[in-house]
Amino acid sequence: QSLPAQPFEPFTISDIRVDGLQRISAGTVFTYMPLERGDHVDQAAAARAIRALFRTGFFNDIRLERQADILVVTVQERPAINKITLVGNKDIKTEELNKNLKEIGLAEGETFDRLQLERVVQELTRAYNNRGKYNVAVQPSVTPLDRNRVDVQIDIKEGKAARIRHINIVGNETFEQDELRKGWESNTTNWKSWYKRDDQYSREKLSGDLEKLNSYYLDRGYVDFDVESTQVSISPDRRDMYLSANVHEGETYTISEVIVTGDTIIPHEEMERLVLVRPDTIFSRRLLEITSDAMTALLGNIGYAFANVTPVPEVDRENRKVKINFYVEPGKRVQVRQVRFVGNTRTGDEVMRRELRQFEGSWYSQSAIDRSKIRLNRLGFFSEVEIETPAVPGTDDQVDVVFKVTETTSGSFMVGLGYSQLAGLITSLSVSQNNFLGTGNRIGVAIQNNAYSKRYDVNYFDPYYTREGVSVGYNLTYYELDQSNFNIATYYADRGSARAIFGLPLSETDSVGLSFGIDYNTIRPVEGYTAQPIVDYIDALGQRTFHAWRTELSWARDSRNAYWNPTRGTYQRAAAELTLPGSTVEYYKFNYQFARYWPVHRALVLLTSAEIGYGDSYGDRVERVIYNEDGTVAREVVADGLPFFENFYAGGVRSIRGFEDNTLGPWATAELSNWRQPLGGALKTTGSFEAIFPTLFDTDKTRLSAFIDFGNVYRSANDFEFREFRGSAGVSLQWQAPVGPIVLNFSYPFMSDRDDRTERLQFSFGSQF
Amino acid sequence: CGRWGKREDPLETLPVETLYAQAKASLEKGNLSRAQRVYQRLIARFPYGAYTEQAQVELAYVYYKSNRPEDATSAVNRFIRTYPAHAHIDYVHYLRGLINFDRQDGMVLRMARLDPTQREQVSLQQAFNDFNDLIQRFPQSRYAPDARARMMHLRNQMARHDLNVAVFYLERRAWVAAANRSQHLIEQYPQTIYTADALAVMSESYARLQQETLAGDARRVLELNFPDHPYLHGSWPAERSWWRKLTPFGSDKRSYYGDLRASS
Amino acid sequence: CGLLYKVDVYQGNLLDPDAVAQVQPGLTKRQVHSLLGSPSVEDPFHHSRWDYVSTISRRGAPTTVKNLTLTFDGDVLASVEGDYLEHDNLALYRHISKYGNLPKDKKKNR
Amino acid sequence: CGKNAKRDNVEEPAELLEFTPSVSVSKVWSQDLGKGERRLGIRQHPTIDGTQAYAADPKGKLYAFDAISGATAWSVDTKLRISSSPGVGEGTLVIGTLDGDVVAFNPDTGSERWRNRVTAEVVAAPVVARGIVVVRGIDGRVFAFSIIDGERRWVYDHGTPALTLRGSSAPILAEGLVLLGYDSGQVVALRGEDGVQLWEQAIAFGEGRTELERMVDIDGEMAYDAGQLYAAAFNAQVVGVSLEGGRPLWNREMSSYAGVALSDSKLFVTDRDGVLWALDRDNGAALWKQDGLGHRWLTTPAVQGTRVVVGDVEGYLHWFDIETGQPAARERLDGKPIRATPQVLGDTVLAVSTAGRLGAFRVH
Repeated sequence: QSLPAQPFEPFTISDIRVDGLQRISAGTVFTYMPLERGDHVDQAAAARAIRALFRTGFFNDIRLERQADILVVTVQERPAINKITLVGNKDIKTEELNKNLKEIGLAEGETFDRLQLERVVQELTRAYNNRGKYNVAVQPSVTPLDRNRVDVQIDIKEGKAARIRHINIVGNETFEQDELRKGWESNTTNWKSWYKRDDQYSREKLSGDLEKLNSYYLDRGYVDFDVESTQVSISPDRRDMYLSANVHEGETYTISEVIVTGDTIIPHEEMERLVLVRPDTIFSRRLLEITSDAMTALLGNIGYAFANVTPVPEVDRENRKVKINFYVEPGKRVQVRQVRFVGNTRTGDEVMRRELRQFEGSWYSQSAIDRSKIRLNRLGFFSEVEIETPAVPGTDDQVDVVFKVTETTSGSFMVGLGYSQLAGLITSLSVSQNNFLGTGNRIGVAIQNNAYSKRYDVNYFDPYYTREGVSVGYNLTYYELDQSNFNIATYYADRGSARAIFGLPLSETDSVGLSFGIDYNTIRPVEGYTAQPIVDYIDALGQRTFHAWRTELSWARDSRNAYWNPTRGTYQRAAAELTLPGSTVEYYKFNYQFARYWPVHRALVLLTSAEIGYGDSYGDRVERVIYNEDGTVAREVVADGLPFFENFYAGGVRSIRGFEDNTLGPWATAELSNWRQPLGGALKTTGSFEAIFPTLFDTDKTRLSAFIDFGNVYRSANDFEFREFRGSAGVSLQWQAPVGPIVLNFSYPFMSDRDDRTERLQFSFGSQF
Repeated sequence: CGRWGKREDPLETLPVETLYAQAKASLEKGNLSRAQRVYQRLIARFPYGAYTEQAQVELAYVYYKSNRPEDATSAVNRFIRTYPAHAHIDYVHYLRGLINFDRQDGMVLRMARLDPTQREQVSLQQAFNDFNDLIQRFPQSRYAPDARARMMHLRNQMARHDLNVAVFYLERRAWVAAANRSQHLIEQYPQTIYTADALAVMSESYARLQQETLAGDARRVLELNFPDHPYLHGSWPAERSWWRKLTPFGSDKRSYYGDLRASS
Repeated sequence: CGLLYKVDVYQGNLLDPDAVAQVQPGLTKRQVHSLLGSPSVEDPFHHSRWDYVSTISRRGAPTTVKNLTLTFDGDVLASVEGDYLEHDNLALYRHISKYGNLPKDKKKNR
Repeated sequence: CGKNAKRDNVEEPAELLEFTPSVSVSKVWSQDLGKGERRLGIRQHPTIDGTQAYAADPKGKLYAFDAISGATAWSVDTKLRISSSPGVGEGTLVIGTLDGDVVAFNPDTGSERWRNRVTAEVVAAPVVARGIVVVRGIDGRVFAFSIIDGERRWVYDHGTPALTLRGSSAPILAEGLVLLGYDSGQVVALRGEDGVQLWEQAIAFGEGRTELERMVDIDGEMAYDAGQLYAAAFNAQVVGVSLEGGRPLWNREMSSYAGVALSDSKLFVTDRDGVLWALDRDNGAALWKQDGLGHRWLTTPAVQGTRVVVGDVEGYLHWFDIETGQPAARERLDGKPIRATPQVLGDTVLAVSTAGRLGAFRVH
């Protein structure tokens, strides 16, 4: 960029001419150039014009000359980038690299500037160095094309990553190195390194680890602990890294006295009750933090959003004592002006606002906001809920609360069309949406149709029929199914049912459920192939269609902190179902479900769950004698207890994994076939221990867990036999796919009977109706 | 990789006029992905010339139509930076407003007559600013009138969002919240069709807060300007009918006095 | 019916008795603000009037409403009328904390 | 390990060419010291004092051999993570450990005399002279202890850059001065009695964009003779400086991690690319260079009479003629890399591999 060499005598411009333009229009140059016709231009004005034109980034070279009174601007345009190709990048994917290049301004169609190449080499080298690849070689090459264009190619040779070979802490007298280095992110090469990459050096990882070292000592009384110096060195061939931290432990200190000062808002003694730090105990920064957090949280719950509690230590070095003064600064009591939502492209504002416990126009409460976050998570509509509390401009005691949500798919959608000689044309459609069109209502429609079975199912549920959260729902079902498809006995069941469901919230976590319904069942046994007990039962009752007025009362308590992958809280549901007198068979069924999530560690959540079901009839026993044609007694049949089509079943992907669906418990054979037909039973006792690893995958959508399932189904209560329990252990992978939840189980049934129908690999798709 | 019969990709050899014609044809036929690819190659191969400038405008339009707001916005911004004095620059500013104006979650919401103001408001404010930018810079542009109309619509949408929230709080006896939200509506979005409803909510809230003077004054302003408002003649806002809420398609769009005035 | 769970509704300011005691006519707006903070209601049609409203309704019970109205003459406080909800901070804390708190997010303060 | 070297753009060690040795060399004795330094990168070499050779192993073993016959005078398991090469002098044997311990032994019996501490890993060999033991840690601090009871006399501190080359150069005691080469590319001279810094001469400045390119460590061994000090820095140059005030006498563009060795008139340097240089010690002019051992990560050279010897990454020892640089002999220790400087006593050369095998070779 050469300034006009000869001294530039000032003159007034009569006209301006621009030479050398290709892509850029004269209009553009005039827009950006601070000179117009009639301006008086001197050396400084010319320099300013040139600088302005350079800032546009379009030109390599700009020269201003004077021809009589015409100002001639000669420019040389920078070429446009035609194609960018990246070669040899493995560790960092091409799109990610392209994104970085775009930020530097290197993208197809943009103007090309040689300075950008410099920055590209620098950025890529830094990116690879951060991944421990110090031997990376970045070689950009530019090939000019016609019409002032260029192709840019960047060759990357990544080279081997430098591995941490040696980590050493010097000066640690009281604690062993492995104890101190537990939980560090940097580590020397070990068998897990191929996956965890913990032997790759990064400055952030090391500073995080040193902070852990600091906390380790400060939590054990070492007030004067200090990491005096750290050395990071690399071998000449750049393949091995060495980390060394030199520490000074100092002495342990005990607490001499604890006082609470400042404006504590609540009575002083009450605040002092929160203090965990006791005199004559070892100094521990963690206890200080927990105490000050507790005090801040307390104040935060009653309006003091900017409260600050600082534990001020007064160190008495001679006799190694520390006096702690918790200095409380409540700050102003804060009002919430507005509550806003960002990111809800589908879910309605009211559907979210009705879950919140923090109101607008009210004082700020941290626990109300935390509760709101949990309730939004429990809707299952969002993969992420973040909260920000920006101050209202121009005020010092008002904030807005902004909930940033990321929508996720909350339902499943399957359409099937097929043809088989056996079943003829097969059509199947199943849609289930937990957040139908963002209204928060749940809707499910399933239509299946083929020669052997029909199924129509519609259900609808509105969780907020009333403002307070009384929920109303209904479902209508009609199906004609061959039960053997579900591994249940061989008979056809046609069932039509209609049910209305109501829910009444009792507290933040408890609710009561009520449902009424009418259904009728037609059982069509297959001559000779239906299990004998079923045939006897029907013959005993002397009829095949059963209608029932069904009522159910249930109580549920749900304190889980998320819908898809909770890490804390319990879920309990107790339900009593009764068919009213006048139904064909009068029976009752109890069902109790329990699940508790124990947050053991950020990377491990234990889930203990159990289910108990029991049913029996309360009508009178029916006995009947069946006679052959010739009048002789064929058999005596009895119909008692829970009707077989209401039996509990166990086994399968969502019950005891490792066994085929519904195949556990009593079974029977038929006259003409000794195929074992599972009958289910009136008593069901199952349970499971599951270890979930939430942080194994970085997305919240996928979850891996190891489990032990056990339990069984029994014909009736007095058939319960602990030794009859089945059990299996294995690993389960759950993935929240866009189309619906997918579950994959690998299990080994370690407690099973010789002829149980086990299933090592199980796969289930779509949510259960 | 297979060398077999790899014939030269036509897009690499065709002259600029043919390329432009092909792209334009695909755009008219609605084949957005093909149009996009052809426009991109045209711009890359011919970095300057009238066709290229026009191609860049139409490429931005293709991104907008294929619901890719981020790409559309960056294409529009790049065009404005490179050709600030272009003849159709006002259209490009107008397009930038359209991108955010339509940034809803696809057709489904509109089709089901759901209340768009229940959804996210961030992009509406952005669209409003873009259109405002257009009528400031190019008051005589032939897109200015439509931009003004869309701005009015946006303001009504944003006002309706505030009204939804105000009524939400009114029905839950959070009267301070309801009063403040309606005040925000009146101050931020003056002369929208929902000002009357806001006054009604404010007056009702003050009444419940036993603030007679404030309630009275608000009511007087309402009576003066909107004497036929239902609040003055009985219970308002109308409760959603119990049976409509039972059907999945019971729309969550409440009708306010403002809607009637808008249609009359 | 009483059984149905209704959410507590709190609105407006929580005022501190000693602060209210110090509010006397003659103070400037800035002085009042430093004592009581921002009023929860500033009516657009009454610029010279600050309303410190406070309402409370627990589990759906009828709402108790209190208004403390401060009227200004220009920048100087002219009159203070009405009263405000006395509340005990500790009791309020115990009540509101039934919602529980999320563990403090180490990485970024919430 | 050759084939994927290209992909990792690490140059392959050069092929060794056949040649007719001009002298016959034979291995006379060898000894296993323990596990060896493996990848610790401490370049731990045995130290010869008189006819006695002392060797240490990071697992804790300390040995004393007769350099000629290889007979073990004594050996002791100190149970310490010895990381420095032994320092011997004035009737004291001193070692430094990875945990910052400094321990003195009686060189004749191996019994411990005293023990003290420094604040970091000790990689450079302690130096003993004029009644004091000078020990430097990799954190840049230099400690002086009394030879009798190990009581600390003085401490000198000099910062280190964020990213350095592994290892640190051994201090040199000369004319009452303590001469140190630092990782930041400076040579520092301290007064022996009280550790006061007399002068500091920067022989290299870190340029370049990344910390990696700015590394200019003086990690290799320095050499002193007759008022002149010779030192080599990584990524920078090799210099000769005068002891008065550290005035630079000459310098030459060179990148060396291993350092220099001095013969009567020549200065030998092995550079980063595996080239062995012979320079004129008065003006730094190159007399000859031996580039047959490209990319074999050579050790510091050692002068043995009319030959100079280096070890390499495939465990070979190479002898070259001191005048012409022509290869004279080649012997292999145990195939494992030799990173520690070979030690010379007359016609015997002691070398140790990273697997802890110590071998003695005699030139006939």
